[in-house]
Amino acid sequence: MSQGNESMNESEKNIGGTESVLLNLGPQHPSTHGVFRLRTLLDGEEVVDVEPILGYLHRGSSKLAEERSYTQIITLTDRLDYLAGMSNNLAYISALEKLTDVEPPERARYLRVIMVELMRIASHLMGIGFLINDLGAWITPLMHMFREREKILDLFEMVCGARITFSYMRLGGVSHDLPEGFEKSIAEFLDDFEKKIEEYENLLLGNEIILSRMVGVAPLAGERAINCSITGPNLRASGVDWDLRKQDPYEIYDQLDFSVPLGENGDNWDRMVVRIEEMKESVHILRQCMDKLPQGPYRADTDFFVRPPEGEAYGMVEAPKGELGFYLVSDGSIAPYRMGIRSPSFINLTVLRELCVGWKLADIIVNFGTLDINVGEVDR
Amino acid sequence: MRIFGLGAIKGLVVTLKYLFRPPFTTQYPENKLDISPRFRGNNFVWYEERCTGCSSCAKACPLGIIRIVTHPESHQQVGNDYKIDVFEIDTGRCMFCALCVEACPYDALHMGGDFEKADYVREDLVITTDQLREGTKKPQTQFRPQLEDIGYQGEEELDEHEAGRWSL
Amino acid sequence: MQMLLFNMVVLILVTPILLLIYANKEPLIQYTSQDVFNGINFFIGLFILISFLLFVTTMLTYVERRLVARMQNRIGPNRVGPFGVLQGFADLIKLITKEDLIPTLANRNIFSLAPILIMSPVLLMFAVIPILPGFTIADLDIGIFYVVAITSLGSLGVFAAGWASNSKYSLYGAVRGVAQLVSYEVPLVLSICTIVLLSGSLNLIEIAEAQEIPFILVQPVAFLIILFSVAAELNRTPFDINEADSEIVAGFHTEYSGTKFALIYGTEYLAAFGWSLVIAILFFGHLGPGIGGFLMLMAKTSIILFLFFWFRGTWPRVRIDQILAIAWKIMFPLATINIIITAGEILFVQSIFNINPGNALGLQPLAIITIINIILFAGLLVILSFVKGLGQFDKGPKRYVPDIEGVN
Amino acid sequence: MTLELSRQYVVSLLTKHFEDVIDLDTEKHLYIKAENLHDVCLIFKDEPEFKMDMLRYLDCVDYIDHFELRYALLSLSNNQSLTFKVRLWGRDDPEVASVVDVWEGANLQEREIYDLMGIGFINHPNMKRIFLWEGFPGHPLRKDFL
Repeated sequence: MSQGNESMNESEKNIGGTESVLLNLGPQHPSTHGVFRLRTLLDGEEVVDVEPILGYLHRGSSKLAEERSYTQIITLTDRLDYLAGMSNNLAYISALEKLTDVEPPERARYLRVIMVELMRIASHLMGIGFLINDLGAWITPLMHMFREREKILDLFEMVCGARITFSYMRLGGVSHDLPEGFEKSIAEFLDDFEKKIEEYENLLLGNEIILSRMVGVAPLAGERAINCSITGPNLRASGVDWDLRKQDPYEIYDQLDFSVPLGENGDNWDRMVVRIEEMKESVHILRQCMDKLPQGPYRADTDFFVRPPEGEAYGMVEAPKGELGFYLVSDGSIAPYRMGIRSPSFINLTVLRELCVGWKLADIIVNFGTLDINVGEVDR
Repeated sequence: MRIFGLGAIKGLVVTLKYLFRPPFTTQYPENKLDISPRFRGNNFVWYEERCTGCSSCAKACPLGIIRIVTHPESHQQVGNDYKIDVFEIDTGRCMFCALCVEACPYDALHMGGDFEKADYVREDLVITTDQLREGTKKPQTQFRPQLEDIGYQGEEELDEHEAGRWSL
Repeated sequence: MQMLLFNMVVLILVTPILLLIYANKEPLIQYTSQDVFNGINFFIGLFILISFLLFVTTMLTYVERRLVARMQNRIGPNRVGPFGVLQGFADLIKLITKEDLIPTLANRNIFSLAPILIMSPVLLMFAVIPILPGFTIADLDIGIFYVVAITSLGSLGVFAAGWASNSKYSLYGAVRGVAQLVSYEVPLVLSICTIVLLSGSLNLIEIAEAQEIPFILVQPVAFLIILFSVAAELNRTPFDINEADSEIVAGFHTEYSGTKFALIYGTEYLAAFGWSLVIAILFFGHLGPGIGGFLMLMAKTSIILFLFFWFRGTWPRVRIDQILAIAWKIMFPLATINIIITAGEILFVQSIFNINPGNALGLQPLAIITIINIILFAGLLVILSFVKGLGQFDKGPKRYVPDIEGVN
Repeated sequence: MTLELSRQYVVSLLTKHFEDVIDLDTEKHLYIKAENLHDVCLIFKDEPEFKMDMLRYLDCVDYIDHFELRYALLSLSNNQSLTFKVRLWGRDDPEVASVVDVWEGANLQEREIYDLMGIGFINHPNMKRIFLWEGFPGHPLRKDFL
């Protein structure tokens, strides 16, 4: 229940006759995925308490947004979850489009979905890669996943000229149409990537060491996950069938055929496998999008300095890490009155203590890895 | 039924295969990857002849790093009203979002394809007016679909007549 | 600089002195090549051996990085020298010229002593290994016993390093390391006993010469147990928990830098080389004569070393409780059963072929044992497949699906 | 599609349980009285018509003379969502009941609002700053913070 700190204050308390150890994992630690600190109370190898301490990467995006025009804020959103910039762009733009009632043309919707699904693959690759790295596999799986991500980033560079900070989405569309040769490149990538997924499965899924480290470790029940506002693959790993792409479709997801992979126990294994399955689904979605991609304009005619009417809007997408939402309050001026960010990584941390207590020190790292947080998004 | 140890050996086979494949990485200073024509790079291309000093780019910049000083004087450029005294871009703080290029109504400012600029002093990172005037004019096709239409790949130099949506 | 000199002097002095002490005790030692050990020749031989070992250590760091890099689609170090072969030496020079940091609250003396405590046993281990037949420094009759005994001293250094650093990460690494080393000594020694039973000798050369059939075929179970026990002893993947970089930063050598770190880091590879040599001698057949035999032995050693590098490039590590469970619940019983079965088999073939106890087994008896053992090994893999947590992983049905009405 | 529960529907259902909980009922938003917040949340969570099992998002806006807390709820079982607001008057230590015991997802979100907006949540298990350090002067997301 408590995110706990009563027990943390009693670090002197003797457990089982021996003194417990207060260990600071972070802020500079090889496997904290950024600058993130975990204050852990350990009884030998066993975890007694964990408290995440945040804020080392806090940049005040919400405050910065209050003095930037709506188009300029797009560049801020790139930097939230820097492994999934396109999804952040889309979440912000969907809120802005609700606020301004701008309808993007059909081709733009397809382009957005293509980019977001590519981004999902890239983000999941990083999530799994770093997870296995945390498990101790030096960096082999990570490097193999970096390689595929590199190809995705090349695709993004072709389209929008940047590899991490895309700033691709615009109000009422996207900033660029597809370049010449993109269809061929993405088809080649998808064909290759399907083989690579098989290879990843050979490398990872059968391995007895990974199985014994992950199966049954840190399970999270579905009810509990919902109560803690967990979203994204972590929620689906607990067996809860909830995906905004299905349940509250945005853009063109209602016209696409895809399934939502579910886990059973919500343990570390499920959280990893759900991500691998989601990558397969993303490949499926991408193929459909490339087949159906209509011709036409890619951008509605909008002002660069847009002034939305007074009001507020909450736009959300199913980002790779979970439900990413932007809450915009407009007072009719050039900049938003308030921009709130529902960041999935931040809210998913709610269960971190619960997942870790009672397991071993080595499991903290793995549980933390399977939650797949991004500190840029946690601290905002 | 799964045989004990088979899964781990499958993984070993995968890594063994890669032992005999060429590496994916390239050696950076010797070999460079091809960059896309839309790449948002450092070497900003600015055509003084096309620029009217309207400061759209400076307004669009989220960081306010473009400094423009003008005075009213007849000039050969489109607007024919202002002479540009200073046009500086502080790339030390630039995040290469290309909003300035998007905002430019006269196609005077373009992104460049360079990514290898490093300096010891922050002041050296400011691209001064003279550097912009005399620098190589290899614009990237970021937000310049007219350049893509003519099949331009960001490799050769373009003069001010070729780079814009209409020639002067 | 003082520390550096101190380290070097101790390193260079301690090893030969200890060896001389051992070598002068008459009943324990039998010289194979008397003239090597007479007077000044002894020191020349020692100098050549240690130079060779340091060279191998430095090269191994390079080789591992190159190999694993290729497994990872990378190129690896290729800047220093042709194909980067001098990378290890560049690293060594860099480490030696670095500032020698000692944490303020560390116990200075033990902190400085620990790297030597870690390195010396590994160097001493090479005294009995017949790298070149006729060039063995001390051809002990209890060679393999000596190797096991002297290398287990390394855990003392590990613990000293972890404790003296006065860092929680180091302490965790040290405690883990000692628990692991103590656990894996047992199956290691038991499995070596089966080899000793088969060959009828503790002398490494005699063990090698007894292999009419390479013992890897005769004793696949013992080979695997020794391979993984050695991996645990060397802190190599999948048992590298005491320097688990993603959990406890670098384990017991978190606080070390400069020369001391170079010693610890080098020891890791030196020990890997030494143990690979021992495994190659124990399992991979005869030692050949002369330079050809030396190259053959190095080739066999490289296979074992490559296995270690390969594991490191592929597998993640096991958790501490799982490591101890594997040692005590699986490897220990397996090794015990293996030793009993092997003893029974030896009695059996001795009675059939009329071999006197203590004599080496010939080709045919070994072949019979090989066939029996390989069948038993296959059976073992099947049995292990049904063990929960090893081959079987339960996934309980605990699905919660909310009743979603009106979706789509 | 997720069904956004209409304001009239929510009000009509709420009046079954409470007499006077509506603070303000404008065209767009439903405002709940701050003192009834916790009870209303329990109703939202447990009543089968609502069954809001997830606190989707909690945010706060500073309107100079008052703060508005916006609770976005989500029902995964019924696939419907609901948004209501709570107004807090005064700038010195505004306080409202915590909903952590209803939805634990509020835990970190309430801490964030406490940190950046300076709104105290009564009965929160761990009410301390989350991003900034203890002793940081002021609350950055307030409009008067410079």
